[in-house]
Amino acid sequence: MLNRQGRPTGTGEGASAEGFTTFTGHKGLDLNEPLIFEIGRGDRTGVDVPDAPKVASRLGGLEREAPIGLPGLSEPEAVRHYTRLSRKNYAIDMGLFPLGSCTMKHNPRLNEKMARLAGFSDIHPLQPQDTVQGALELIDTVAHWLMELTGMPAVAMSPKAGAHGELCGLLAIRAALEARGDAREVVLVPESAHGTNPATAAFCGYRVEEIPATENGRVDFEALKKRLGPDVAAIMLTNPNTCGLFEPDIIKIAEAVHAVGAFFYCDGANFNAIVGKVRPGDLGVDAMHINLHKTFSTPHGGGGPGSGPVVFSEALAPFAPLPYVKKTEERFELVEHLEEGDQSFGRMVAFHGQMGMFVRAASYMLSHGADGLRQAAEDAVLNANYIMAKLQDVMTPAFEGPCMHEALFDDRFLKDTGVTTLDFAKAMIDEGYHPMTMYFPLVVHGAMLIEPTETESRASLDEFIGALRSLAEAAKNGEKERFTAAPHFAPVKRLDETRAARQPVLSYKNTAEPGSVTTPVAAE
Amino acid sequence: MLNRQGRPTGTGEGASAEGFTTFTGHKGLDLNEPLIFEIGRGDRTGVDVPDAPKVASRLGGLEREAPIGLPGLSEPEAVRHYTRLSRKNYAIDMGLFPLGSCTMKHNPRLNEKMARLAGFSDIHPLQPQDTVQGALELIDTVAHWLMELTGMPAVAMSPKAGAHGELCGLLAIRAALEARGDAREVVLVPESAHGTNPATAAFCGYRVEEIPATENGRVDFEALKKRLGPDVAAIMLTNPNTCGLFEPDIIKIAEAVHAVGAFFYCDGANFNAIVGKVRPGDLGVDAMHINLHKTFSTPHGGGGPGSGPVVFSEALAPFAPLPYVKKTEERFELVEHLEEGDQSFGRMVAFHGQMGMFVRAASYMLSHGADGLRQAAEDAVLNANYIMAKLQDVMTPAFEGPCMHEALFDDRFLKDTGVTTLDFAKAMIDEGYHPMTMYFPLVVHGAMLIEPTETESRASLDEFIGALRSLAEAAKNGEKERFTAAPHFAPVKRLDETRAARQPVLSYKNTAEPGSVTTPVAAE
Amino acid sequence: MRYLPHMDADRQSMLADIGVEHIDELFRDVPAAALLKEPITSLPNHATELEVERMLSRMAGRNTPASAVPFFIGCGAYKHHVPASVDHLIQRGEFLTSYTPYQPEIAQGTLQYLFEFQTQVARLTGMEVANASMYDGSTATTEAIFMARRITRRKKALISAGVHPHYVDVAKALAKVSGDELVIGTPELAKGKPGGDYEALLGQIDKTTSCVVVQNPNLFGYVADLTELAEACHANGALLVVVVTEVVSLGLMKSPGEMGADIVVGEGQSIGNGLNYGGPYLGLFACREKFVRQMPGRLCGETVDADGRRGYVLTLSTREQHIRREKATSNICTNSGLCALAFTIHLSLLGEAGLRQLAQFNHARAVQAAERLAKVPGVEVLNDAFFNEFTIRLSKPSRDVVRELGNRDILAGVALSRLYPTETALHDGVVLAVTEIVTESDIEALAKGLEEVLSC
Amino acid sequence: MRYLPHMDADRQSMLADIGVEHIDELFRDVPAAALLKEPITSLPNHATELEVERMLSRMAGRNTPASAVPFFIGCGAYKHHVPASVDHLIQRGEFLTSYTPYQPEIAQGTLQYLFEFQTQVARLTGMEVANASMYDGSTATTEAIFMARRITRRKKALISAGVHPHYVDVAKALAKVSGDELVIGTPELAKGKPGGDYEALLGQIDKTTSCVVVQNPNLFGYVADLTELAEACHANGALLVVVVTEVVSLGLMKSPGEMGADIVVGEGQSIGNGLNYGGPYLGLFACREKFVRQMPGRLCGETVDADGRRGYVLTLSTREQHIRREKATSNICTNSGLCALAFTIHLSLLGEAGLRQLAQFNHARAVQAAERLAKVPGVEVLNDAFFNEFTIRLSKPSRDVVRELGNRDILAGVALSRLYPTETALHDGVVLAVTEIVTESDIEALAKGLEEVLSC
Ligand SMILES: Cc1ncc(COP(=O)(O)O)c(C=O)c1O
Ligand SMILES: Cc1ncc(COP(=O)(O)O)c(C=O)c1O
Repeated sequence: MLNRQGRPTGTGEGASAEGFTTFTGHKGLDLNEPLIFEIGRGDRTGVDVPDAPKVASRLGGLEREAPIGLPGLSEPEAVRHYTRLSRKNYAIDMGLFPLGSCTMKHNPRLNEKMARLAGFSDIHPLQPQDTVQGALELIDTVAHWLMELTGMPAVAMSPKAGAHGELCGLLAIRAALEARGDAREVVLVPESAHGTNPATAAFCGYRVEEIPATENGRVDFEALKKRLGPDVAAIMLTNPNTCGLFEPDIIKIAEAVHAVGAFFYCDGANFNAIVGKVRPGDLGVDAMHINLHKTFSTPHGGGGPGSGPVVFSEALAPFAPLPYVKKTEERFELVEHLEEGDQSFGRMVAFHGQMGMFVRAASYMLSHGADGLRQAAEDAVLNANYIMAKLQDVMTPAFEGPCMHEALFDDRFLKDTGVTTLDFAKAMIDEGYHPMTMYFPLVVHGAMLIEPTETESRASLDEFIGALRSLAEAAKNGEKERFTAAPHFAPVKRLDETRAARQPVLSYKNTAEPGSVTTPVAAE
Repeated sequence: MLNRQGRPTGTGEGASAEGFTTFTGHKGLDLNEPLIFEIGRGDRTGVDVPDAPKVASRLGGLEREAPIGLPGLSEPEAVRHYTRLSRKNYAIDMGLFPLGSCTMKHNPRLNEKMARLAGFSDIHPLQPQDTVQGALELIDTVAHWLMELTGMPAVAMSPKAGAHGELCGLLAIRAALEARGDAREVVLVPESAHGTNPATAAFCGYRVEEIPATENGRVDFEALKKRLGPDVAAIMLTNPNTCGLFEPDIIKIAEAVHAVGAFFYCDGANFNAIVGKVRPGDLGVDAMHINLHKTFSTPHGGGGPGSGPVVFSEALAPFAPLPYVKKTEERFELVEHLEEGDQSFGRMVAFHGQMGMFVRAASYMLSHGADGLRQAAEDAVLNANYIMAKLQDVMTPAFEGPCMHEALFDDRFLKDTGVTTLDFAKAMIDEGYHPMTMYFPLVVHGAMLIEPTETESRASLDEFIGALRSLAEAAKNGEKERFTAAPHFAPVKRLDETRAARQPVLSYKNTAEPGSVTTPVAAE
Repeated sequence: MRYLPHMDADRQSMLADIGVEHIDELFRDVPAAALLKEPITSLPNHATELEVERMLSRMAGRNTPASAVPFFIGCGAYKHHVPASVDHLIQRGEFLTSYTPYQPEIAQGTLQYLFEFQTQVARLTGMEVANASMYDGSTATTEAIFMARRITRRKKALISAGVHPHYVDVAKALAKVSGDELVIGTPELAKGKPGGDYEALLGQIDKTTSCVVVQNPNLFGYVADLTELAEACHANGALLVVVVTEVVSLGLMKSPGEMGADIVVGEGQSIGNGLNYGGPYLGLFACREKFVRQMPGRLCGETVDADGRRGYVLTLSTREQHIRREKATSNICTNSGLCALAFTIHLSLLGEAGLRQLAQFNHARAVQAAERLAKVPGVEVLNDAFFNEFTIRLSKPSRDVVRELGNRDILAGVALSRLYPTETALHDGVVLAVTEIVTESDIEALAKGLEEVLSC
Repeated sequence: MRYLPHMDADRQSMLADIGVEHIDELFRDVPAAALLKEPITSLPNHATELEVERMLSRMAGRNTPASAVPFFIGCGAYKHHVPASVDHLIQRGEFLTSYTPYQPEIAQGTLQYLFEFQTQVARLTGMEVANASMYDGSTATTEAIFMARRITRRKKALISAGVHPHYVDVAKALAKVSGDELVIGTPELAKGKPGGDYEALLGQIDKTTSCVVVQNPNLFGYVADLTELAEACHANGALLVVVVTEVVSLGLMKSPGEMGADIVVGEGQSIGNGLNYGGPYLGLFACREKFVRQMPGRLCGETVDADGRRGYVLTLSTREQHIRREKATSNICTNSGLCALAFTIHLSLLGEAGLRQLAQFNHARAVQAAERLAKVPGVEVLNDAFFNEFTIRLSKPSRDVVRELGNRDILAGVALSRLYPTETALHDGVVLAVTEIVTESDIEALAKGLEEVLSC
């Protein structure tokens, strides 16, 4: 252990393999890294600021006296810190990332370059409109593509992510219902829905009722029809659904929903499977959000930012939120305020939405074109079915028949092996893969939802399939340790999530030794 | 092993640790990666090119018929390939990189950003001069800084790296000698000199003679004086020298050299130790190259590009190469051709040198300023001496007394341990460090030349020192395996360099299996 | 297509492996009438990189970047200099192309920076805990109002007249459906403290108040001590929610926590993030530890791995939609991870000393500007106290003046009519932000420009 | 200073640990008179990022970028579109901030791409081996001449009139000291084959010739079959050295190897690298395997590790300065690693199909341009055969015409007087390069511009 002279970094114990333990705890290129609070210092800065002009303070006596407790790093230290941290992540750039429902496709670098053009990145949302005509044109361009691709007549660009788009959709639905004096109470959501669907409905003051699935993983149309009535404000349906299946009754469902005066909200998280192949507008959808960070490949960024524009039917268009861009003969105009007679439900966000994501999406759309987007959807579906076909003899598909862009398995193939879906996922880490989405959708036991996306080559799929086949066989052959103790090769071993929740340590408390574990203070 | 379905990647055998072997050969985030020739395909491209206009070919019948054999990757495949490869490298951004003589200091990101301004990166070297006045101003600015910092009256900007700068210096010296009708034959070079010094002298048609070092690691002034004579064209001296020591007799040396009509070429690779502290012009230097990629932090880029401008004394200035920038009242002018009466030895390179590196160096110089550059030199020297002070009891410093910017050790402390300098270096890899420069300079047995640079924090130095102390003690304690089998934790084990040289395989020959080892064809 | 690895031959043989002949057999569940037979013809086909770059560069070229002109626009988004290393680091593929760290063992990079981010935000705001980010300041503010309702089980929120009107509008849109009652102040261009309605608020707080929401510095740049307000809130069992849209101010000013805030929300764009015409931005959310189980959004916590080594995971997810569904504290899922990364990198580069200097410079430059503008005939500086933003009243309609200065390539602040089209009493006001990017000659250009425009 | 981690207190305590009081005690070997007591006063002190960015942006703003105007300049450096992913990838810290892979176990990333690069270059040029890069095309050419001397033990090199004059100048400067004799052709604007002096060369080759150096396409864009020349060289025991400055041409044209070259050198800038006002560029160096031990520069080779797994190392270093010192084949050390990376990334993105299409497009666009310009009164297109570059003869002095077009924001090629100030016979010639960045309307603008300038 490094102690007399050296800064003991990272996590205490030295690393060992093949009988050797390193003194530093680093292992070759696998480097430990303490927290900035353990490296940085309050008096050090990596940013030079010129001396402030001498003036009499006008802060009104509000000067801060107590120190804040912010460590500073010089630029070399900062670059190293974040480089080292980054190397502890898995990412699309490193390998296949089959996280179902999340569409971890390649993020083209052109998009990043375009988003950094000063004319897009360095303009203020409150600049005079004459100085941002190109920005408004860009927004208008993306809006146009979204409307054409969905066959819907209106789009709200400002929602900040998928869940925010759902909110936008339900707010418009509620406004539309209220406009006709028809307050309704219930939103219907299938069991298989993503958590954001019920959460959004509840956030909007609706009671959420579940509608059951058939054993084929589709909405039980008969059950739905039975439940529909004048108290139902809307149905929220994902299509293709979270089992990776297209809802064959979708048009009938839309008709039935409309028949009782309700609206059809479609969760468009899986639009990537059908873009250019099916226009939701042709299915009777009233509102649908589109995750630009999924279908249109704006990067996921470790958890955002996303962007969730919502397309609307004629019925809902008047209730769409502010602001929006209007194209007149001479110019583009940003409409920020309600005008006399407007029925918009109001504003969802300060300013005008995720401009940086719009630029990336525009770059993606223009690059692919109508033909490329369609091809991307087809390839996404092809890849998922290829995986399904190649794994169905060793793993257990949750449902029969072809899937759309993701292949859903359950854990029957692990029966009596002592290996859980979680263990199986962690063993995939050792094999060089990010695990699939686990335990979602809830309608399937021990679900494993695999979404390869269209940007994986056949060779990449074959390697992945080979790895999963080998693992499935190993599980059946009783190699339990391989799974239950996995991951063996990740930067850390399996983490104790229960402890984290029971004894939450949510911020750094200065402790004695860099790398040491915090004694939790707030026990549940 | 992955075989039926999967693409067997990388290096054949699966990875193992703690008794486990992965099926894919990957180990968590440590991912194998085959060659592009094993992944790519000739019919696939990651670049869309528009269809060529239909025209009648005017190639003169020189159309290529045979295939070239170039694999193509889609962008997702390419990004993944190079990302994975990059992760097999050590770099300054990851940790301390004490490669003596190479000055692996932090490379500020501002420099990269500035070099990419379209006004610098997207201009052609043969554009009309009116359209590149800012570029000429930039070159002039860097030239000005270099002259001020060295106290020398002229500078040639075009040399492409340090060794190219040496060539520039010797060509000017030769031209100056010839101009006075004084052909000389010998260039004197100390034993400790970098290999490029004798190589350059020989390239210029000089006979190289070595001058011995004292046991303090300095030039033996008496021996030198004895050797000087009318056949000596120049001496090439590194200062601070490659042992990390300032030559105390430097001014006397310069005087003695000048006294016999010879020139003093100074290898300025170590200028970073004295920039802002000492001006080579004050020492009697006639020509000196400056590695912008060392002292001025333009990145090393895995082996270049560098840049090696050469400053000249009055005596040599007239012989400096073309082109150069001249500042007139109204504009900057690029002089590309010899004019009547010019004594320039001619041109070293197409166009005008490493513009991209000049921009980075300008950004570095302006950022540091005169005060910051001086501080950087002091900190570089401080850090090296700190390491020396903290390690001298467990390792064996090659010479006594303080050093400049690098600390030189020999291998006496490894005596009778069965551990060589090479083994010791490889064990450092396991501890998370790039090894120091080994076996150079040649004047020291089993040399270990440690250059921490000024951009390492004290904490970083302390951790490094701790690691080296522990290793030195381990070697003495007989833990031989730790060293001789090192590295244990790198992406590959120790590589067989002898085999590579005996049976050279210098390009890929399509073989059956990705990842398989090529059977060497050309045995020596 | 450069982004699609398959060739047609691959597709054919993969279809054969699947056991179908045509791709559309995999789309068999799509009602036949809805399956498009060919690419949508109203949109162009694929384009080369060069073509796309040209199309988008043309659009970008039609906008005036903040860096290109004297620039004084703020009101919730601020032009600060972001070090080059920030943008370099956030573009590392391991950050850029990963996602929410659901698999912590291979997401320690993201998780550790989130833990560091949370700690920085908590310290900066004077709170005990902070979450891993929200969409932006406006949505974070609405979430805070709702959280206060859950904690106090009261529905009435008092909103200061100094809160950014967009933030208020967002809260209004949601309050309509959530059942929250919002009592919203009307801003006045009061001399000394524009938008500073704290007296009025003090009078309104009662036992039915869930929270009081104030912005500090407020929209008009006015800064105030909130201690008394906090005490009044607490005496009535209400919470004080403080909104900060210019986080750089926290380098120089007392933190909301020191003044008694219970929840602090804010817009973090100022640190690490560019203007981006309004997004993506970064919602900050911090509060007292006792409220943590009512917080919205992701939380990262420390734990240990199977070998007892320190590590990080997402935690307390029983608050969240993916576990609790309709009972979740919020519906948020994807948030602003990469913006949080940019924030935490910039802030750790600044450190305490750098942030303090930066804030000091901003304030001093703003004071210089205020003093210079006060000398322009027809300009009245309204704020007594401010950080880097203040309000002036002009002798002419502000929108015209701002537009005219725009024509002269001076982006001279926000005319209040833009934000409050129906509050005509505000229409002679302009809010100006003065950050470290403003030079003395920019100030001079603005003053001269105003002199000319106001005098003609 | 943002780049220096020490604070003064660190410095003090470290000095104490070292056992000295003042930093200058560590500089004790510096003659007292030469030790500066304070920072150099003729240079400014440190500056903030924002200040530096402004200073450099101002300079950058005074240049006209190629992308901004119709652009036809070539002659050894070419404006091609480089995919965004190339620049992204070469900026990964692990590539950017590493160095020559002296420690192969932690440099497999660099070594593997060098091995791939060498293979690509060898295949592209039709050679068996290529090295890991030289500084640029001009220095690579000189090295080739010297290598031919070492192989043939002859000193006379014949250099074609079509070789880039800068390359010739570089060789001349070094030949002066190396003792090589260079016989250099004088270019003529011959109708059909400008600079194409192969007939003359054929007559000059004899048993004292070490090598013949030709450029293809040559400086004037003229392309020729070199087979006969190669045969004549080989019949006389001389080597054929082929210089390629526009490597994109190799996507469409017979490789030098197919035509019998022994050594192929070139400028690799065209692929993966920007114009950068002339540098850094990328010297390519390839040859027959039998000559490998006379090659200059680094070579990467395949080997195995202690477990028998494939890996890469630098090899055959007994040719190099750090081992062989004055007996080395060259003094080169630092070369063009990162430019080679950019090249190999771009080329692996292109692949065979993409490179072929790109070359095809270049050629077709150039033919369009030649056909259009041929119709302009006062313009004569000289080349029969060309790839993407050709020479025109004007009815007026070319330098004036090019300058006048420059004033109209058209960068219309290289006036030959710029490259050959003393060869007045060439002064009505202009060399134009036409790559994929040239649009039809650019060609039209150029033609119209020429029409106007030549007719007035
Ligand atoms: C089916 C589904 N719906 C909604 C969402 C929510 O989208 P976002 O994370 O962008 O808010 C997701 C994303 O995870 C999803 O997969
Ligand atoms: C002392 C010394 N001289 C010369 C050189 C050669 O410089 P370059 O590699 O830039 O050609 C080096 C670099 O390695 C060096 O360390």
